[in-house]
Amino acid sequence: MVDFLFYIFATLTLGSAAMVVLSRNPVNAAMFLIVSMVGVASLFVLLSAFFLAVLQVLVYAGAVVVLFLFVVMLLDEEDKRRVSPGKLNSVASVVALVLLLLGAFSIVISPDLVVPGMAEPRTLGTTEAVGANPSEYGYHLFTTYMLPFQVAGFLLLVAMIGVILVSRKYRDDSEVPARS
Amino acid sequence: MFESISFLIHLAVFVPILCGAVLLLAGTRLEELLARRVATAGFVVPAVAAIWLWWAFSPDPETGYAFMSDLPTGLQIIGVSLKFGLNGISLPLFVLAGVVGLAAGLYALVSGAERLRQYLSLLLVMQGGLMGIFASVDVFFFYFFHEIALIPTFVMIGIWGGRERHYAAMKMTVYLSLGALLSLVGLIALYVQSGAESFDILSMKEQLSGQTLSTVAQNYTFALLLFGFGILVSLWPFHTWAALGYGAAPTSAAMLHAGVLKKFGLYGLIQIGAPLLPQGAENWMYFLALLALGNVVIIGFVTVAQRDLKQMIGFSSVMHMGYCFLGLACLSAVGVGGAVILMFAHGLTVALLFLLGNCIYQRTDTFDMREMGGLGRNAPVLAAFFVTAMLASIGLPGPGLANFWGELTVFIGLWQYREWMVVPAVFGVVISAVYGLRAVGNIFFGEPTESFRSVAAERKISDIQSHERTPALVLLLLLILVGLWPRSLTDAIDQSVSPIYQVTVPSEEVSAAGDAGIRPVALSGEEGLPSCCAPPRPGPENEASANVLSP
Amino acid sequence: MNIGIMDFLATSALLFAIGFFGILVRRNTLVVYMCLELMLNAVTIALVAFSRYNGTMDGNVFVFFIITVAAAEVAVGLAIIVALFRRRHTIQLPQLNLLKH
Amino acid sequence: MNENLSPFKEIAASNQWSAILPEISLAVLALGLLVLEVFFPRHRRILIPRIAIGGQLVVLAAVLLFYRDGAGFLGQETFAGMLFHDQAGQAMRVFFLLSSLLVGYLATVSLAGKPVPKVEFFHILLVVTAALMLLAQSNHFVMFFIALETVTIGFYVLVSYLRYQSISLEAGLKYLILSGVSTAILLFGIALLYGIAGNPLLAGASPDPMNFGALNAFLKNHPENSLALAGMAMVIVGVGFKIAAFPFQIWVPDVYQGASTPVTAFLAVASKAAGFAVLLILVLKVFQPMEAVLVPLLSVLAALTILFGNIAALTQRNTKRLMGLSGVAHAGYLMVGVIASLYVPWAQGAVLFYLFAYLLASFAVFGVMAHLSPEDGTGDELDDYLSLAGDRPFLGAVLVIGLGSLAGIPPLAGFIGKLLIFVAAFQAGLYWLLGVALFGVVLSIYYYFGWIRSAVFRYWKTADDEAEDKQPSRERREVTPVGRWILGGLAAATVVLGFFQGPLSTWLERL
Repeated sequence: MVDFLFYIFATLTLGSAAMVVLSRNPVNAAMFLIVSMVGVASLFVLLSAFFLAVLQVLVYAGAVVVLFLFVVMLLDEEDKRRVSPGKLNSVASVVALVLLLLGAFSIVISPDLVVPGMAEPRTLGTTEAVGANPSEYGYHLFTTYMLPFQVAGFLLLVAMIGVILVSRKYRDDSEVPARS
Repeated sequence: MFESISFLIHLAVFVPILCGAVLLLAGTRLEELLARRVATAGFVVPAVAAIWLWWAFSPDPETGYAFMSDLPTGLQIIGVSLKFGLNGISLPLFVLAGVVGLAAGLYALVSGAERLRQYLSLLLVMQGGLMGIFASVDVFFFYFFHEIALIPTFVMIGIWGGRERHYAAMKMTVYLSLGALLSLVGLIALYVQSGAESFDILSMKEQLSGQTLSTVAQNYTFALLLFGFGILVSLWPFHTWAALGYGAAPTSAAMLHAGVLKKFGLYGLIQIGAPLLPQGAENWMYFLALLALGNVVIIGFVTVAQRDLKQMIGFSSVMHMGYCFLGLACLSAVGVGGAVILMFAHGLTVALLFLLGNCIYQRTDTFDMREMGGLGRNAPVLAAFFVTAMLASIGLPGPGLANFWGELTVFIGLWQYREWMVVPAVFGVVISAVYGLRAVGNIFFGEPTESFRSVAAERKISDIQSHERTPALVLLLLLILVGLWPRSLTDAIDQSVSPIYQVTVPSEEVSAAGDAGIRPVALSGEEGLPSCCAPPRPGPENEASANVLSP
Repeated sequence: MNIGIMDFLATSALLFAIGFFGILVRRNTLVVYMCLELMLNAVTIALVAFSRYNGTMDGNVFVFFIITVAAAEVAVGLAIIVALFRRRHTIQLPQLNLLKH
Repeated sequence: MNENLSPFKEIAASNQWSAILPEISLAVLALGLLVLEVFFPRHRRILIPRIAIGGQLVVLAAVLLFYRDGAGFLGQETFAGMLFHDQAGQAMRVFFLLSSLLVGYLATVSLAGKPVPKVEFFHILLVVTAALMLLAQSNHFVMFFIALETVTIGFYVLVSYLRYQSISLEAGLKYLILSGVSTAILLFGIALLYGIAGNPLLAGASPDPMNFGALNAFLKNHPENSLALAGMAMVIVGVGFKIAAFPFQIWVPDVYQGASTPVTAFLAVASKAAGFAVLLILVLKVFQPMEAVLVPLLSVLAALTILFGNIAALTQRNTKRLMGLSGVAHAGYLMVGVIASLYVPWAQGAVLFYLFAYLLASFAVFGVMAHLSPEDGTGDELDDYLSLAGDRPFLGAVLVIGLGSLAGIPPLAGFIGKLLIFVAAFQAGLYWLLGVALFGVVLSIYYYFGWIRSAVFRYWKTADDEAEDKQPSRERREVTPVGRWILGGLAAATVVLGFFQGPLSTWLERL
């Protein structure tokens, strides 16, 4: 059953990710992105990381992609002036993709992963599912990861100020012609 | 920390640099007269200090150095500290730098260059660097001061230079930087391989006397030094920057560069390269000798073809570097000693020639020798100066000039090394005579040309003036002094050279140098070149070479 | 079940590759940005899987941080894209070429 | 959760906030600026940048006085292993404070009269500086990542700060996308390392595998594990983006050109130095067991970086792009130093010395640029420098000293930096790399001197030159007395460090 679910979710994630890349319309791409994010969240559930799964759906699917959708709608750029990537660029990209896939494949079949106990894929459940317990997150964030947690606060503050700076209109905000 | 009067070296190095910095920073806030006085002080101090040190020179018999001093500067982690001292090889060049600097400085003071303060300050910095090169016992500072002296040259050419100055400045910059970098790598290689953990020449020597480097390492390292320094000394075929640069350089810069700075590379090979890497030196020397013959013969012909006086002087300086290289290539006390004397004498001569060349230019408005003629009638004293300088440059024994002794000893050394090489080398003297005497004839004798007449019609052509005469006399006097009394230098040179470049020459053969019975001495093989660090062997051969050097 | 860490890793690597490929081929800045998010998601899958199989919390906590950072990055990025669109009226990369000398 | 209580106390005890007091004061200062902006009346707000700079000065003085030797935390881990305080970290603290002070000064020059808010610039500057200081002391991948991202996001905003200019926004976008990719690659590398080093079935595995020490212990047992190697390579790629090593340098010319001069200077100096501080930590303390793969990888990257940077810079006419590409070349030399430090212990000090020399020289050059470029962002072409030395001798002299030091010409600090790195490289036996570096130095002399020639040689005009010259239309930004002191001080320090390295080198020797 779990195997079956995994294949469904993995296919869902990867398939819609591919559609993000392939779809011509940015709105469609954003929709597929949501699906892909939900797929990732489901994989988290399979890995018993329930808290992260919820977070993934809330933050990514709920906030980030919706933000994307807003912007896509706001810009309302009809893809009339479609620019197809140059021939060289496409070839290079495909080569890069093939190389990446090969790399990914070689990592996955890497003999180093095949260590005693791992040659047989360990079934979920032999180790404690530490990620399932939300209080674990709180405990770690406020003990071991206290400092990064605080710094992350500043990171968010800087991002917030940055967004305001870049997008706010000012009284003296006259268009200064750029040099071209 | 200071041994006896060694502080004079610090004065000689740092007073000019400080004066230069003062002139540069103060700018127009400094009154003209005061600025001139500061600059004069900056030029006089090193010259006086150098002469004084020459007078008081008595090296420590153990190390061969005198006036040692040591100031740490913060790079002790790689064994660098500011060590000054003089030995018999560096002393003549130190004196040369001081005197040529004085002459160039005095001439620059009256050159009437625009933005005189900046010009003088650059010249002063260069002067300080030059004094530092030859006073440094630390290889790092040896290189460091060279660059301090080199950088102002580029700027002076780029700003105060003549025709094609931008191109010349750029070409010189790239060429000389390349040469300097190659030699820097060579020096680093020497430092790392010696295992001395110090850039001090003496401790490197000591370290290398214990274990000799493998032949391969010596070959590579010496090649780096040879080509790096070779580019800096305008070794054929890496000479193309020289005539172009000197042609464009303002006179004082050309005097300092051709007279003193160019000797840096040779000095480096003689003082550091060959003694520390005897095997590598020996393996490369035949090749070096061939290139040096290229300098003498090929550049000799190129010089003959020159019509431009300044270019001709530039090329002739390239050519004479060939003799110095030949002297070094012998790797014998005679040859190397001759090379050092020749470097000294040539430095004075070429500086004098550049100075007089500019005097001629100011009277004829041209450097083209085809358009000159008959200047001797208006300026007989100038003519006398120029003829003397030219004769010295050719190396004629005439009025007791030091060049003669230098070339003679080089030829003797060369005869012992490879007989056949003496033939093209002496032929070079003939070539020098051809272009030298022809230049004298073109400029001073014969009928005045059309263009010269028109210049003479416009204004009165004066003879050499006192402000031109003073620097010229300074140079000439030293040249004649050493020419008449070579022992004043050769004793010191010999003391330093012979322990390094010992040759197993039976004393009779050398003392019979005047006779026809000289046989070339086999220098190849194990016995030919003893380790540089073997203790000086007292004995007949040292005295013998001393005899050769001090007629 | 037979699903092991390799399968999760493979999914992660594939997702990463798809995202990277998208960045290379797409010319619409917004879609490029979405592909960036795909790559980050691939990393989170790998981290959570490793965390699960190694039995340590650190990977999960790291994912927490990554999600935070990604959200912040998206906010700043979209603000810049919007501001740029206001001035240039395009978000296609080949047309954003003022910076070629 | 009862069993967790005692480790909780233990970990809480390791949260030694006093160890990072300098960073905290910067962060508090940054928050204070925002508060001041709200409460200050309009005409007083001009004081806020001064308060920011003054505050930084106080912090710098305090660090030099009390934290120069780590304030008793030297050689200790704090915050449950998140941070490790060593001498290099203290040096980098001073480095980042110094560069952010100078950026602050350049900003007061460059942003004056531009229609952008000033206070936020300083706020972000301070936060980024604090994050950089933490980054150079981080000892754990989570800390490393968060500090790095704080820096990066700060830079997104700073690069696109002149938001009324399309080129600034465009530069911001390019930085954003390429930096995002590098972050993703870095993260994947960290994930792989975490996964393999945390595997309880492998020897030497640690329950806290993202800690640098623990990871190093694991890698000692498995130096040839292919997953770990892949992770290492990906982490190096992520850092390579920061230091602009080839082939991750593609963002450099565009972003440098589009950003305002102070930000370009900050990117060129602080961001790059942070990359190197991190690279030194990673190479020496974490990936050192993988030497067999690491050294060839870094060597090839370093050689390509040197060659690419120098060759690409040869044809540049825009000074900011030139600084960017020559900065790529400098990254190459520094990488040579990093590789050498695997074999020669003091080479780490050489790298730091080089960074300090680079800081002085770069800020001298960028300082001149900030005074020359008019408000519309033009004036960065080489032709705009023609006859600079004649018109404004002070700026000309500072520029020449800065460029000379960057080119590595004695007697300037840059030469000593290069010399130290070359000696170290020679001692480490990196001969071919040294050859490449020398070739690069010769090339670099060509373009740096081309710039100097534009600025200096032409001030002596002949009739021919006069006809050739386009007369640059230059708005004059007068150099204030303070500016004279700062720029003059940078130039003087560059010269003095060339002669006398005393205090700095003895401090860096203790690494």
